[in-house]
Amino acid sequence: MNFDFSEEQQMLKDSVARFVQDEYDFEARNKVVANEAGFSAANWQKFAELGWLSIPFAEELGGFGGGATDTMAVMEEMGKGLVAEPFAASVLMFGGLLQASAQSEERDALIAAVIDGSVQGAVAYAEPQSRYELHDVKCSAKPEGDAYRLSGEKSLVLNAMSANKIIISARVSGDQNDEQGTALFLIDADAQGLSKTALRTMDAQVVANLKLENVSAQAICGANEGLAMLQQMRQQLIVALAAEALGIMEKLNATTLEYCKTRKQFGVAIGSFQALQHRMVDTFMAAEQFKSILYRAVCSIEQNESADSIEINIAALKAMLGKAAKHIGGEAVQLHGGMGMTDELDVGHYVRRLLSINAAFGDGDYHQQRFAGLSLAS
Amino acid sequence: MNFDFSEEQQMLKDSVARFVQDEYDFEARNKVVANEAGFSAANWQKFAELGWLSIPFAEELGGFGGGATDTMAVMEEMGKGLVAEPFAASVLMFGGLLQASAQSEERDALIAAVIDGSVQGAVAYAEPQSRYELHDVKCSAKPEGDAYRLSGEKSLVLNAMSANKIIISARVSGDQNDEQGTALFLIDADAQGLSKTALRTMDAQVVANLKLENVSAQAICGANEGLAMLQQMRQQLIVALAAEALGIMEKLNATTLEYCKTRKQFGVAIGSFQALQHRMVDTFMAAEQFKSILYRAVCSIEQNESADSIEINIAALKAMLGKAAKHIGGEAVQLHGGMGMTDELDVGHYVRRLLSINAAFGDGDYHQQRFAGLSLAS
Amino acid sequence: MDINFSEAELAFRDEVRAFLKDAWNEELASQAKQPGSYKDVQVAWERKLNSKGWAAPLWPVEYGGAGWTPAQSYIFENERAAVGAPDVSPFGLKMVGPVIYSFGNDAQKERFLPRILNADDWWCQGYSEPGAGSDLASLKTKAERDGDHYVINGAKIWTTLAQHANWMFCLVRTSNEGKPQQGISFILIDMTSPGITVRPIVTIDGEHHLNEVIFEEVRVPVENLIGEENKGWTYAKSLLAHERTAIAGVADSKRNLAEVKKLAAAEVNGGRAMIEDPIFRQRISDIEIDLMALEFTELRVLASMSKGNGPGVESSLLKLKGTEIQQSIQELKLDLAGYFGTVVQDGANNEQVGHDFGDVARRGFMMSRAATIYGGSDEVQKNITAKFVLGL
Amino acid sequence: MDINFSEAELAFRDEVRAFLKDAWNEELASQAKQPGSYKDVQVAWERKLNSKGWAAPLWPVEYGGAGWTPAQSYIFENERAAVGAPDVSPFGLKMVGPVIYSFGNDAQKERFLPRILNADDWWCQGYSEPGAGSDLASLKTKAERDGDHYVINGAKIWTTLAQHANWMFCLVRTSNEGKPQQGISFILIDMTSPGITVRPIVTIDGEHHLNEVIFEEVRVPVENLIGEENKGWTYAKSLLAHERTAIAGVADSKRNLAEVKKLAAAEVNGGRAMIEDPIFRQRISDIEIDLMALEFTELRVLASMSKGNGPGVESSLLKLKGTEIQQSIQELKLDLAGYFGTVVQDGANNEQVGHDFGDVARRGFMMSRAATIYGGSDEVQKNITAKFVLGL
Repeated sequence: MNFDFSEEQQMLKDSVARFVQDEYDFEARNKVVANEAGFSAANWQKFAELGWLSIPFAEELGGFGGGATDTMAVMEEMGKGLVAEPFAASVLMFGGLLQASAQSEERDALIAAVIDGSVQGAVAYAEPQSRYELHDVKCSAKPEGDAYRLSGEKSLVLNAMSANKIIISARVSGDQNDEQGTALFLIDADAQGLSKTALRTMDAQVVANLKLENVSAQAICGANEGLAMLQQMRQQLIVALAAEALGIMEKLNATTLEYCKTRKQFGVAIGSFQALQHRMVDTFMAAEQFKSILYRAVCSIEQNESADSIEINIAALKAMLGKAAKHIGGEAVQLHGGMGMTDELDVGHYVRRLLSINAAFGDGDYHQQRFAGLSLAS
Repeated sequence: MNFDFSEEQQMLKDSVARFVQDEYDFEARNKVVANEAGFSAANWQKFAELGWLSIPFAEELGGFGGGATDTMAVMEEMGKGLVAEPFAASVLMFGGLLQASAQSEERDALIAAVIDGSVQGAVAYAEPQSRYELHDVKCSAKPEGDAYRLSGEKSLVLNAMSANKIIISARVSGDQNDEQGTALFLIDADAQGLSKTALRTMDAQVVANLKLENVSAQAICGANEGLAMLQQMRQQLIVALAAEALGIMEKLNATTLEYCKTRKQFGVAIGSFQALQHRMVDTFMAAEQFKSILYRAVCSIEQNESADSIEINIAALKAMLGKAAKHIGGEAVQLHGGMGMTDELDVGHYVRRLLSINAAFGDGDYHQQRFAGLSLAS
Repeated sequence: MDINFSEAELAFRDEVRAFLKDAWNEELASQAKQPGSYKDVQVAWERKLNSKGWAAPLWPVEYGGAGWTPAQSYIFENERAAVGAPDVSPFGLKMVGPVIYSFGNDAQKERFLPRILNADDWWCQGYSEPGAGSDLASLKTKAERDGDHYVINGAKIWTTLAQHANWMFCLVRTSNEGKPQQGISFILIDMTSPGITVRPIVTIDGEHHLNEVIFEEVRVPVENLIGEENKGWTYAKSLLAHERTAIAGVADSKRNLAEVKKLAAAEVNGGRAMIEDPIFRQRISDIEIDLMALEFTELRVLASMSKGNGPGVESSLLKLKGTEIQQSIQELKLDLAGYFGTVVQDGANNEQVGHDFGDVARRGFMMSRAATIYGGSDEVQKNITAKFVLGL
Repeated sequence: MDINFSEAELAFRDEVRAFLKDAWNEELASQAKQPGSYKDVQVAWERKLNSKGWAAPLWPVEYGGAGWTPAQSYIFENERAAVGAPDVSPFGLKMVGPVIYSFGNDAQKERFLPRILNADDWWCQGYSEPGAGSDLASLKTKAERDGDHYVINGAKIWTTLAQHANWMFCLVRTSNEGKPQQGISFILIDMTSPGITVRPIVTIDGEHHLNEVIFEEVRVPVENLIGEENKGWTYAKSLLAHERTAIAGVADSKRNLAEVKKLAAAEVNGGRAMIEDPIFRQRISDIEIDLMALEFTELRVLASMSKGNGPGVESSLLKLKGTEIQQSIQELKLDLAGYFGTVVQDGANNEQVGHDFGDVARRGFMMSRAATIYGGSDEVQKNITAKFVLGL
């Protein structure tokens, strides 16, 4: 029994940490996100050179062959640096779905291009009405020869403005809320009939709303396999985003602690006030408990536990993420006082990213109900 | 707009407070509850002489004609003294149902006997399986001439061992959980076919489980009116018990505050520790908020608001009672440390009474769901 | 016990309703939804109040007050919030105005009070300083006498809407002797004076509400000093006793919670409206019950004040509980917006975004975090309550 | 990252299961349900553990320990709790035993350790004193040297099960010089000595677990002193480093929560099982998720110790979170019992009461309140964590 990273994993983690320390301080990061794309293309090439873009891909596809632990190691450090480059959207989501789809020469070539950084991708699953349900899909796919024609709307698609290719969930059969009948399709980002509206999110990501009118698309899975593939992606992404969130929580707690040690009021450091001390013990404990539930979810994936057991752990992880994010983020702002309210300080930026992660793939309340359904039934 | 007691109400309140102060300190109270009956018959006669037993009854019935405010004034002081005499069970519950039942000479005579203290009553509504639902009734009533025969079980009936008469809810028609078909019946406490098992509760009340086999009974309401009468009784009792709970919360907060001001540890009064100060501010606020919601419920009754509006306020009151009771009770024990764990100190006795009140007529969670149902529907 | 309103109070309520219907009309309400309209709408609205004589109803009648009872204030607040009309900007009407009529000289009263009532000036507050937070008494901005002027050097921070202001009321240090509180003076500064720099501070909602105001050799006429030199702390503290009730924000919270319930009935997840979601229901009802209680806590304070008594110990809850509830409602709304609560709308219309309250929910949530920091942080409020109410 | 057990560990788990099946048999389990059986069951159970060599597995092998790895301890704890077998009584095996083998002399080791392992003596702990609470260093019970004896005067309080004990390990003051901690000695007292009075303290569950122990001129042979005079504080503190992991009570909480879920499936309100009640579901899942996390927090501590490192900063959570969870589970159970959670069963059978877990729920809830008070209150734990982990 151990919770150590392998030597390889530790090197990976250290390389991200070094990048953040040397090239991605708060000021540099603000410049990066001010770009129209919301990130730096130069950084992306550097990620490719450092091999980070290959992490989740199998070795036979030219990848690093990493698992949940590797992703966690990288994402925790990215969280600490509030890295804005679309690693999750392009590599983990888009790349992950590609890897899970049926093998083909085109697919392998696309994965190679993701790994070398020449292609970026995006995944469009949410719709204006869908809220957090992956199977709530109105976007339709009509067969036309070997291909399909997609029509409908997709909401707030991460990285859609920079992506060369986009994977879209669309309904081949059934009604809006049917669990069956949804498949995944690949389209070109400049396909005819596709229009995009770019928006920014509070954590400085560039996202886009998509409108599709008879857009030509290739299916990348069977007509009823879309939902299961999205659910699988959600599992992996929740772990990845939770690791990022852990990095953020640790950073926020450390920043707040440091502030309370140095900030003086009424003649003494505010960290000497017992009420604040106890509250910082509470946020410390919240982060440690969150780390533990993350480790639990990662282990359940790495040990190939039953699908049910993994789902329970993932739901528990995302449920606790919601609580811990609000608790730790709220205390970080409150204990920083007026300074915590300003955009000049990094605290608010970390807090907004945490809130954004809370909403991603369903918030804490949503997953706590999923958890209760799974755990109390068993 | 004012929240003052009338002169008459203030006198009533003061008379209870004086009784508690002069004759009902913790030691005296411990002797009282050590009696087999769980209270003092002499005190009961004194309550009659002081006119307290007449409070809820109409003047034409020989009563004081008091309303919700009068009951609140008395019960708050009884709470502070942890008065064990069965005022709620005999006067408010039993007397209240009698008063709400159809007028008759027997009824008026019985009310007169309740007022002069010569008769005590009890109300049996809960059953082993019923939990908090007043309409979950298995106990059956079979007509026999002008009277009925009751068979079934009733659980944890307050004051049943000392009562001369008992009101029983029983089913005239329908199935266990039907809202229709339940009526109320009056039986003699020494009726044939009635057997009682006496038990103590953690707040030192004597209660009894009843077994009825063909017990002769008189109906005191129509065949479908039982539930509405019990619901009406529940409203009044929730207000009364909430007032008692308020008295207890105020007493616990005052005791804890006093303890923290005098108790020294590490060389200083523990009340000087900021973390404890902030927690005592929290319990202070909880009691004040609870007082406000109690006032709100009392006003809604006194102003004859709509039945829905009263029910919403009552549900809100009981929901908040559950939270405040656990919060204030928990902190009182915790801040008293080891001493708070002992039965020698009064703190634990107050806490147990609070917990018992939380369970009475449905706990906080139960009423919060009722509240949500009523409030979100409107 | 009596919470019924009197006949006269009911008649007053009707008068308020009639006034609001006319004054907070469609045109003003829709103008208020436009970005950047804040100051114009406030000024227009406050002038309507002023022409009715209600701009500062709690001021003494001789200075333009309306002589309202606490019950009338309560009625007005509830009706105002119910139609969604804004509260007045506090800096002139609720803060500096009372200081001027209480401690200013006749010339100051004549010069400033009518302009405050008619929103002719926009005031800002110069209390906090960089690095001082809730510890006001440690302030360092210096005012040195030079003939008929004070020369001011230093900086103020968290100055709300200073970018709109032409006047600031300001605490400055005029002496270093005695306790820190003793050397503070209360002075009025013309914001167009040379030597003043207003530096914007963007807050975590991405907007510009706050500023740092820097003073370099700013000359202020001695006639702008309120009361006596070195007594400013006393004047500032007396302000805290004003307007105890509005700080709970009960009326606005009631309106916001009702809105959340309406939104939750329309927002659907997996075929079920969010108002049917058991966790969301419970969160709503937790807050609603607390708010129902707080409304009566506020009424208890009002009733006590109506009798001419002090506000009572329960008044210490008003800000602590009121802000907790405000924040919880904003959190509900943000969570209700789901993914769309992350979007910065920034000029895009609702159709482009695909949602109609995500952006306002995000901004509301973010700014609500300030409620427990500004105006005496939660921690300071609890310290004060522990000391003065609990005697610890 | 690897939480798989090794082959050897899996084999050990099978051995534990086989042992438990035999040792914690039907007979002992049903005896444990009888009121007043506590001591007899504990002694019988601990002797079975001792005959297997598992009474004190973490002691050094030379004194009778089993040489278990942390993983083995974890496995044993989980299996033990899963079948509902009790933990050993801590006073001999977990508290005074380690002090004796670490700091006692050979005669003391030979005299006491085997009797501890075999539950031949029942030990109690004399640390707290009336009026001293968590501030142990201020203790006043005096031991004065008189020839070959110490003469002891004073009182100890909160002494768990002193009514069963024939030995007490005790902190006494042997000097008033230097810091308060410096004049304290660690001594073993025969509870049958003249001058000892054991006064029962009934707790809020209505039971007799605790006592006050009063010493009047009690003569204790000098040979009962552990280590050096005035070094008792050091010995007592070293104890705190032992048994870091069991304090979280994860294994027992898992069992208790599983029981609550089972009970909630059977308890019905208005035709709906309580496990379908949305608020109750949420309360269960809140706790369950926290407990799932705490289990891994404990594993992280174990893994760190397995490598020979210290327990790590996360170990400070174990008692704080563990006791919070224990209390929450007891609260769930009490609420689940409804009206029947108020009943003091006191000899009545379940049929007479009409319910089968109300009484145990009430007692469990009441006693669980002590978990955050004894053994270093929550407040003290947080102070310590703030100081030593956060550096405040």
